[in-house]
Amino acid sequence: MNTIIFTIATLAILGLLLAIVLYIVAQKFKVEEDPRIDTVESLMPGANCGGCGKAGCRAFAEAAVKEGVGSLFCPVGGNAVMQKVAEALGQTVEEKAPQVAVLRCSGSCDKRKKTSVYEGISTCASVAALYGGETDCAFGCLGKGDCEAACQFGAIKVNPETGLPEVDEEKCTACGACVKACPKQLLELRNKGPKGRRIWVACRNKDKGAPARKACLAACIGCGKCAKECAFGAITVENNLAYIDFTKCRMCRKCVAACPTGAIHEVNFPPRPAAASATKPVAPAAQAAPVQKPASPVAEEVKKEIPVQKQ
Amino acid sequence: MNTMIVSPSPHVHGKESTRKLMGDVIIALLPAVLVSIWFFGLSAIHLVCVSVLACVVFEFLIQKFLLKGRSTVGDLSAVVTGVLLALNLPVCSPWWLIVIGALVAIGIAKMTFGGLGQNLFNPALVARVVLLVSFPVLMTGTAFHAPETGYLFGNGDFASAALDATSGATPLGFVKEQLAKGVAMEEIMATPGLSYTQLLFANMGGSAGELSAIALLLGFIYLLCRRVIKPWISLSILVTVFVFAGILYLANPAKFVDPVFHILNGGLLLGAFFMATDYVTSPMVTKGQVIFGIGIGIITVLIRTFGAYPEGVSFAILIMNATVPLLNKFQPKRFAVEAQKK
Amino acid sequence: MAIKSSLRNMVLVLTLVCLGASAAVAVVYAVTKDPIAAASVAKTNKAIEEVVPQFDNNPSEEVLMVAADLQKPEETNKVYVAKKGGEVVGYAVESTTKKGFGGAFSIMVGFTPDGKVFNTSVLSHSETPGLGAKITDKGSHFITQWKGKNLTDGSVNLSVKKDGGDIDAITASTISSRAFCDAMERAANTFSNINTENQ
Amino acid sequence: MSKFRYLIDGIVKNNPTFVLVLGMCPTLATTTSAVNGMGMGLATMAVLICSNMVISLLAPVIPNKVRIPCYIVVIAAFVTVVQFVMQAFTPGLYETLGIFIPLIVVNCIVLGRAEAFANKHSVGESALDGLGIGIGFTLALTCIGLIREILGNLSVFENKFSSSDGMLVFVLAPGAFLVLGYLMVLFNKLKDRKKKA
Amino acid sequence: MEYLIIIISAVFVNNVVLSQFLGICPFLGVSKKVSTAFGMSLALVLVMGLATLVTYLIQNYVLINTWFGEKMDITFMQTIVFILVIAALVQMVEIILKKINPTLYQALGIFLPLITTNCAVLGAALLVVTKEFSAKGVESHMMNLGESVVYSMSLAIGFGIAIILFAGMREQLELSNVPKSLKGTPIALITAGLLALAFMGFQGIV
Amino acid sequence: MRTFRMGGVHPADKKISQNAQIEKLPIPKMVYISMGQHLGAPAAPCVQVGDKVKVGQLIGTPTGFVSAPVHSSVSGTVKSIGMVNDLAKRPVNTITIEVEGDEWVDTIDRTDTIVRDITLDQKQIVERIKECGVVGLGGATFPTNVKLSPPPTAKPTCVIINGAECEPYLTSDYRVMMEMPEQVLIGGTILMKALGVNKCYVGIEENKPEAIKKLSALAPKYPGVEIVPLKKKYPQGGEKQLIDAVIGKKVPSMGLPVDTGAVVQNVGTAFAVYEAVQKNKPLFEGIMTVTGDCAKTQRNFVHRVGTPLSFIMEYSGGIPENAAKIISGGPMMGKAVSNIDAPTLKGTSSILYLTSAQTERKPESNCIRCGKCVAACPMGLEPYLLNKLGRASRMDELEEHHVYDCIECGCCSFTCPAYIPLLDTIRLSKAAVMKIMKSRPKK
Ligand SMILES: Cc1cc2nc3c(=O)[nH]c(=O)nc-3n(C[C@H](O)[C@H](O)[C@H](O)COP(=O)(O)O)c2cc1C
Ligand SMILES: Cc1cc2nc3c(=O)[nH]c(=O)nc-3n(C[C@H](O)[C@H](O)[C@H](O)COP(=O)(O)O)c2cc1C
Ligand SMILES: Cc1cc2nc3c(=O)[nH]c(=O)nc-3n(C[C@H](O)[C@H](O)[C@H](O)COP(=O)(O)O)c2cc1C
Ligand SMILES: Cc1cc2nc3c(=O)[nH]c(=O)nc-3n(C[C@H](O)[C@H](O)[C@H](O)CO)c2cc1C
Ligand code: SF4
Ligand code: SF4
Ligand code: SF4
Ligand code: SF4
Ligand code: FES
Repeated sequence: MNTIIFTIATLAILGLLLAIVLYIVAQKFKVEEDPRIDTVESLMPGANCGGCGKAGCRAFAEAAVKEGVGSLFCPVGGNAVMQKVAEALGQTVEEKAPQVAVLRCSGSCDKRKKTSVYEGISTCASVAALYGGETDCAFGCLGKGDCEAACQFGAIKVNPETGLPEVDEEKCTACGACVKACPKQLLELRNKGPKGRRIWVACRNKDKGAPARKACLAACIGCGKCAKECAFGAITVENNLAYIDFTKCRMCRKCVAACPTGAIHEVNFPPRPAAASATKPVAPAAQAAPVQKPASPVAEEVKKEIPVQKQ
Repeated sequence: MNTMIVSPSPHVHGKESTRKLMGDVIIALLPAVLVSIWFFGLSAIHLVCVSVLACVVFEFLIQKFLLKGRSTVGDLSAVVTGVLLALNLPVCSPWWLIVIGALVAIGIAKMTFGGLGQNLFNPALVARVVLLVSFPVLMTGTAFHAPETGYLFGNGDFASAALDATSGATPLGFVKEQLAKGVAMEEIMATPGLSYTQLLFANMGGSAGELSAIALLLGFIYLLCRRVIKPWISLSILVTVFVFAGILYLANPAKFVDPVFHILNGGLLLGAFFMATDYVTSPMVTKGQVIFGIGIGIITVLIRTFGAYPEGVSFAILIMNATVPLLNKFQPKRFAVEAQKK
Repeated sequence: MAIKSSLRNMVLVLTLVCLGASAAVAVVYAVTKDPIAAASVAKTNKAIEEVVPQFDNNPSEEVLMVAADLQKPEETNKVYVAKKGGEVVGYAVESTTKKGFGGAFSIMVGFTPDGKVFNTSVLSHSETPGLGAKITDKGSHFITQWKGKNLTDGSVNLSVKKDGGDIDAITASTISSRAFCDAMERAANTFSNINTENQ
Repeated sequence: MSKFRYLIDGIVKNNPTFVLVLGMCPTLATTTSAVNGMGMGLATMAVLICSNMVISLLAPVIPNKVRIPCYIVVIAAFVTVVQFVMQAFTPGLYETLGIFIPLIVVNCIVLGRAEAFANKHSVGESALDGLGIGIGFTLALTCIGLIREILGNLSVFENKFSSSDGMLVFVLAPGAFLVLGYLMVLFNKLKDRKKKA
Repeated sequence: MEYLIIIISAVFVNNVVLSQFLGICPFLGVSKKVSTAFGMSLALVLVMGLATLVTYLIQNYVLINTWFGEKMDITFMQTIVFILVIAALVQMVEIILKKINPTLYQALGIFLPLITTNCAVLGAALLVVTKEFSAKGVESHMMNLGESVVYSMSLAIGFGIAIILFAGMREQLELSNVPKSLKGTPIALITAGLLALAFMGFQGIV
Repeated sequence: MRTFRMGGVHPADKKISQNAQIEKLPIPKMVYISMGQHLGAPAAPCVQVGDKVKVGQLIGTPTGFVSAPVHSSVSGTVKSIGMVNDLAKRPVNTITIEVEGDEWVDTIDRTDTIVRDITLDQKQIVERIKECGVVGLGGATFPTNVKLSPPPTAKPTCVIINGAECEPYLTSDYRVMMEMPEQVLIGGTILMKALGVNKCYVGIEENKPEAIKKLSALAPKYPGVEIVPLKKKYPQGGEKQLIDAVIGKKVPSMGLPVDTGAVVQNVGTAFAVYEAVQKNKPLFEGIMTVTGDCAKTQRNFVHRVGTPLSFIMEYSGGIPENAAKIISGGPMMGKAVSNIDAPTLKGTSSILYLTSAQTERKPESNCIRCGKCVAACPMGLEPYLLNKLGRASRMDELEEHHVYDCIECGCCSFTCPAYIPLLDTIRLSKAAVMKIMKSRPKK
C-alpha cells in the first residue's frame, strides 16, 4: 500500500513541477504571428508554383494579409480561390478573366523542313543558345519541350507527330511557367474567351515573306490581309508579323479565313457554314481540339497570293 | 550534306569509353584469374564463369524487366563485378552461393540505385560481406580446401604441404587463431606454407583472388600504365597498413602479426588495387583519396587485429565507401582561387 | 475546443492527469505483482523439470546458495534440489557466464547426485540468432553431447576441441561454445561445492 | 459504414509503417521473426487503442500548452500497464522484445495519432482509428518478421521448414533495413497499381 | 582504458541506429542534408548526456530510496517518470539555450522538439540503468554515473557519425537518378541497410 | 618547358594545313558585312542604300564603350541594309555591298615594305587601333583598344602574344608567324608602347618548331620581346592558362587578366595592330584556314570580311561528300555552321569539315565518377557535379562550385568516357548563374 501511495505522490509532484515550468515557458516565448496567414494558406491550392509572382503559397498568404488582395492573383486557384481569400480577409476582389496558354507557332514537322540535325542535350534552352534551330525558321518552336518540363500541372505536352507542344486547356492554370521557360517566347497567356473561343496568330516569324515562306509553309508572312479584314482594329502588323489583341477581338473569324497560310488559329468554334469554307483556300480543320493543326494550304495556290513585301 | 549536324562544342571526343576502361580492368585481373586456374583448375574456372555469367544475366534481366531501360550489359561493368566477386569467394564455393552473391551484388548493391555509377557501396564487396555474414561456415571454414578434382597443372606436393599447414582456414584466420592460443608469431611463421615467398607467388589458403601477390601487382601496374586509375588510394592503404601494423608489431611482436604478412595477405592487395579504386565508390580528388586510403588501412588493421572477423579489408572498404560523399566535399584546387576579389 | 492555458488550469490538469495515471499504474502493479512472480517461478520450474529426473517436491522452495569459487564466497549460484519421495534425485544449478558473444548468458544445468550431467537448458542469452543462438537448440549435438558426462571427476577437459579440450564446438560459434563451457565449468564447481558448503 | 473507413484507412491509406514511416525502431528491431513482430504489433495496438480513447475523452479539458506532457503521461501509463500484463502472461515474449516495450512511449505512431486524430474525434472513432492503425502496424511487422524469418532462418512462425541455415544477414540489423526497404517498394507498387485500376 | 572501451563500443560496435535500432525516425527524417544532420547530432549529444545524468540520479535516489525508514523500490515507474523528465528537460534546455547563447539556439533549437520523441534518448536512459555493460576486455557490470553519461553521450556520437555519413550519401542520391519507385524512403532504408552491413565489421572489436 | 599547371587534355594535333601558304581569296560579287563583328554593342550603319563605298571606308560606327567600328572590305554599291542570318541562323544587322572593282581609300599604305619605326605616341596608338576597328582575333573578338585601356587600378607589366594555337587543325596563326614574323613582333612592340610596358612574351606551343625558330631568330632585334616555347597541351591558348604558363600568375575569379599584369593578344591581332598603326589599314581582312581530314584541299586564305562561307567552300573545292559537320573555328571551341551562306567576320579563323565518325556524339550513359573530367578541367572545377547540379537547377550550389569560372574549353566533355555532354549543361547553368549574380544588388 505504501508503494502505491508513494508512486502516486511522486508522479503528482512531478506533474505539478512540470506544469509550472511549462507555464513559464509558454509565458516567456510567445510567438506573434498573424493567425490569418494560416487561414489564407489553408485556402490556397498549395501548388507553390510561383505563378502569382510570390515565392510560394505561404508567401502569397503573407502578402495577402499584409498588403491586401488587391493586386494579387492566384492563377491556379482562379477567381474561386481569390473570392474565398477575400472573404476570409473581409475584402473584395475584381474578377479576372480566366486565361490559358496558347502556342504562337504552327510549324509542325510537315510544314517546316529540318535543315540540320541538333546533337546535344535535349533542351530548348541549349538549342536556342547555340543557333536558330533545326529548321530555317529562327523564330519557331524548337520542340525539345522545356515548356513541358516547366509545367507542373502536366498541361503541356510535345506531340511527337507535329513536334509542337499542345496545351490541355482543362489542365492549364495559366500560371505562366511555360511562358517563362520558352526561350523563343512562343507561349502567351490569353483570355480563355467566351465559351473557350479564341483566335490568335500562331506565328512569331519576323522574316520577310519570301524567306519566311521558304522556311515554313504555315508562317505569317506579314501580308496584312487579316488586318484589312478586321473591322474592330484588333490586328496590327509589325516587322512582317501580325498580332491580334485579344481584348479587342470580337471573334468574328474573318481574319482566319483571310490568312493565306493558315497562321491564324481558332479554337472551340462551331463548324463554319459550308458555303463560306468552300470559297476559301484555307479550310480550318476539325474544331474541338484544344490546339488546332492548321489545315495544310495548297502550296501552288498560296504562292500566287504572296504579295510583294514592302519595307 | 542536306542536313548538317549542329551541336555545341566540343565537336570531337577523346574516344575513351566506359567499356574500354572496364575492359582494361578485366585484362588487369587476368593474371590473378589465371593463377587461380593454374592451381585450382576446373573449380576456379567454374567459379569465375558462374560468377560472371550470373552477374551479367542479373544485370540484363533487371535492366530489362524492372528498370525497363536500354541494356547496359555492353559496358562490361557487370563482368568486372563478376570477376571480382569470383576472386573474393573461396574456390570451391557451391554454385548457389555464387549466384546469391551475384544477385546481391547486382540486384541489391548496384541496380537498386539505378545501375552503373549510382551505387554508393562496392557491389562485389557488398556481396562478399553479405555472404560472409550469412554463411560464415562456407565462407571461412573448410571450404578453402582444394577440391578433390586435384590441380589441373599444379604440383601436388607443394599443395598438400600448404593444406596441412593451414588446415583449411585462411592464412590470416589461422594466424589469428594461433596468436589467440598464445603461440608466438615466429613459431607460426615457421609453419610450412606460410613463407613470404609462397605468399608472394602463390599461397593456398584464402579466396580465389588472394593467391598471388605478384599476379595482383602485375594487374595494378597495367592499370597504372593505361592510366585507368591513379595510385594514391592503393598506396595510401598499403602505407597505412604497414605503418599501423608496424607500430603494433613493434609494441608487442609476440602478440601482433608483422606488417609484411599483413600486406601480402588476406586480399589486402586485391582490395587495395582493384576494389578500393573502383571509381564509383571512391573519392574524386587526390586529397579525399588519400584520406580514404588511410581510413581503409586503419580500419583493416583494427578489424584484423581486434575484431570478430579474421579479415577486415572488405568491411574497411565498405565503411569508407560510406564516407565518399563527404570526402567528395574536398574540392579540387581551383584555378581561380581569390574568388570574389572584386 | 481546449480550455485556456492559464497557470491554474495547466497545473491542475497536468497534476490530475499524473495522479490518475500513476494511480492506474500502481493499481495494475498491485494486481499483476503476484502473477508476474508466479510466471517467473513457473519459468524456473520448467527449466528445472527439463534438466533433472522426475521429482515430486517444489524445488523452488528448496534453494541453496552455493559459490562456484570458494575464494569468492560472495558470488553464489542458485542450486535447486529435486527430490522424489524425500530422496534427492538431482540438483539444478543456475550458472552464468559473462563471456558470451553478446555478453552474459545464463544456463541451468541438472546433475544427478553422482555428478553426471542429466541435461542442460538455456535461461537467457543474447547471442546472435542463427549463430551463437544455436546453444538453445535442444536436440543439437552440442547440447546432447553433455548428457551423462561426469564433470566433477576430471574425466572431461572442459574446453572446445580447438583449444585442446573434449567439447565439439558449434560451427562458426567458437566464442559462444567457449562461453558455454565456461558456464558448465562454473556449474560443475558449484555442484562440487554443494557438499563442502552445506555440511 | 463510414466509421468503418477509419479502420481501413489505418491499414492501407495511413499504414503507419509503409506510408507514414513512423515507429521505425520497433519495426526494425523486433521483427527477427513473425511471432516477435506480431507481439510487438499487438502490444502497440493495445496502447494505441487505449490511449486514443482516453485522449479523445480528455482532449477538451487539456490546455494547449500542457497537451504533449499530458498525452505522454497517459501513453506512458498504458505502456507500463501493458508491460505488467505481458510480464505476467507472456513472459517469453516480454523478454525477447526487451527494451522496445517501454519504448512504445516514444513510438511516434502513438503520439502522432493522439495529435493527428484522437484529439479531434469521438471516443468510438478514436478507438477504431487505434484499431486500424494497430492492425496496419501489426500486419506490417508480422509481414516483415515473416520474410526475415523465412530468408534468415528458413522457418515460418518459428517452424523450421529446412534443417539448413538461412541467410543470416536477414535476421541481423542490415536485413531489417533491406527487407523493409524492398517491402515498401512493393507496397507502393501495389498501391499504384490499384489506383490505376 | 575502460572509458575508451565504453566509447568505442557505443560509437562503433553497438551503434545506436545501425545495430541497436534506436532513433531511427530522426535518422531517416533529419538526414536529407549534412548540415542539418550535424545540428541534430550536436543537439542529441547534449540532450542525451543531460537526460542520462538526470534519469540516473532519479533511478538511484528517487525510485530506489529509503523514505521514512521504509525501503522503496518503484522502478516499475521508470517509463513514465523518465519520459516526463526528459520532455521537461528538453524544454528547459530550449529556454536556457535561447537565453544564454542565441546563436547556438539558432543552430540547434529547431531540433530540440524532435528529440523528445526520439527512442534513443529514452532508450539510452533505460539501458544504462537496467542493463549490464559488457565488452571484451572488461568484466560486465552495472555502470556508475560517470560511465553512464559517457556511454550515452557516446551513443549520441555514434548516432551523429551514422547520420552524417548517411546524410552525405542521401545528398549524393538526391542528384542521381534512382529508379522512381525506390526514390525517397525505400532507397534511404536500403542505404541504411548497407551502412549497417559495413558497420558489422566492427563486431567484436571490443 | 613551361605550361599551365592544372588540367588539360591532348587532342590529336592534326595541323594538316600548316604548310599551305596564305593565298589571297578572290573577291566575291556580293559581300555581307555584319555590324556585330565584335564582342559588345553592334555598330550602327553610317551609309545609305545606294551609296558608293571604297575598300577601307568606314561603314559602321561604334555604339558604346565596348564596341568597334566596321569598315568596308570591298568597293561597290550598298545594296541593302537589314537582317541577314549569321552562321547560326540568327538575324544580324548587315550591310550588303555589290562589288565593283577594287578601289581602296588612299590613306592606306598598300606597299609591302615593313615599317619598323613607331611614330605614334601611346595615346595615338590606342586611338588608331580603335579607329581601325581592331578586335581580338583569338576567338572572343573583344575590341583591342578596350583591352589597351585598362582600369586605372590595374598595373600592366607585360604583353603576351598568344601564338599557342592549341586547337587541333587550325593553322592561321602559324602561317601568320611564318609569313609575317617581323610584323607580329613589331605589333608586339606597338602593344608594349600602348600599354607603357617593356616586356612582351610570345608563347608558342612546341608543335610549331619552325615558328619558334623563326621568331627566336628575329626577336633579338626587338628589345623586350621574348619567345616562350610551351608544352603542347590544350587549352594552352586560353588566356588564363597562357598567363599561368608564361608568367606563372593566376587570374582571379571574376577578375580581369590585367589583374595579373598581363595583357594577352593573339598573333593575328598583333599583326592587325601592326597594319593599323604602321600602315593605317583598318581591319577588313582576315586570315583563315580551310581544312579537315576529308577536305578536298588544305588551304590558308586572306579573305575580305563579309565573304559568304559558301563562296570560300566552293573556291576551295567544294564541301566534301562525307562531311557531316562544318565548323567555324577549332573542333574544341568552334561553332557549328548551320547556315553556309553566312558571311565571314573579322574573327573568322577557319572552316573545318568533320566526318560523322569524327564528330560522333555517342548516347550518354551514367557517370561512372571516374574523375577524369575533374582531372581534365583546367580551371579546377568539378564538371560531373556541375552537370548534375545543373540538371537539377540547383543555382545556389552551382555558384558555390564556381560554375562561373568555366572557360567553356570543353576538356570535360572531350574526356568523359560516359559521353556525357558536360559542357552543354554547364554552359547553360553558367549563363543562368551569371544572370542571377548580375541581377544581385552590388555591395
Ligand atoms: C554478426 C556476427 C555475429 C556473431 N555471433 C556469434 C555468436 O553469437 N557466437 C559465436 O560464437 N560467434 C559469433 N560470431 C562469430 C565470431 O565472431 C567468430 O568469428 C567465431 O566464433 C570464430 O570462428 P569459428 O567458430 O569458426 O572458429 C559472430 C560473428 C558475427 C560477424
Ligand atoms: C579554351 C580556350 C582556348 C583558346 N585558345 C586560343 C588559342 O589557341 N589561340 C589564341 O590566340 N587564342 C585562344 N583563346 C583566346 C584567348 O583566351 C584570348 O582571348 C586571346 O588570346 C586574347 O587575344 P585577342 O584579344 O587578340 O583575341 C582561347 C580561349 C579559350 C577560352
Ligand atoms: C566589360 C569588360 C571589360 C574588360 N576590360 C578589360 C581590360 O581592361 N583589360 C583587359 O586586358 N581585358 C579586358 N576585358 C577582356 C576580357 O577579360 C577578355 O580578355 C576577353 O573577353 C577575351 O578573352 P577570351 O578570348 O579568352 O575569351 C574586358 C572584358 C569585358 C567584358
Ligand atoms: C578501376 C575499377 C575498379 C572496379 N572495381 C570494382 C569492384 O571492386 N567491385 C565491383 O563490383 N565493380 C568494380 N568495378 C566495376 C564498376 O565500376 C562497378 O561495378 C560499379 O560500382 C557499378 O556501379 C570497377 C571498375 C573499375 C574501372
Ligand atoms: S501550360 Fe503553361 S500556363 Fe498552363 S499550367 Fe502549364 S505551365 Fe502553367
Ligand atoms: S514552345 Fe518553346 S519551350 Fe516549348 S518546345 Fe517549343 S521552343 Fe521549347
Ligand atoms: S568546359 Fe568548363 S568545366 Fe569543362 S573542363 Fe573546361 S573549364 Fe572545366
Ligand atoms: S568524366 Fe564523365 S564519367 Fe567521369 S566523372 Fe566526369 S562526368 Fe562522370
Ligand atoms: S520509433 Fe524510434 S525514433 Fe521513432
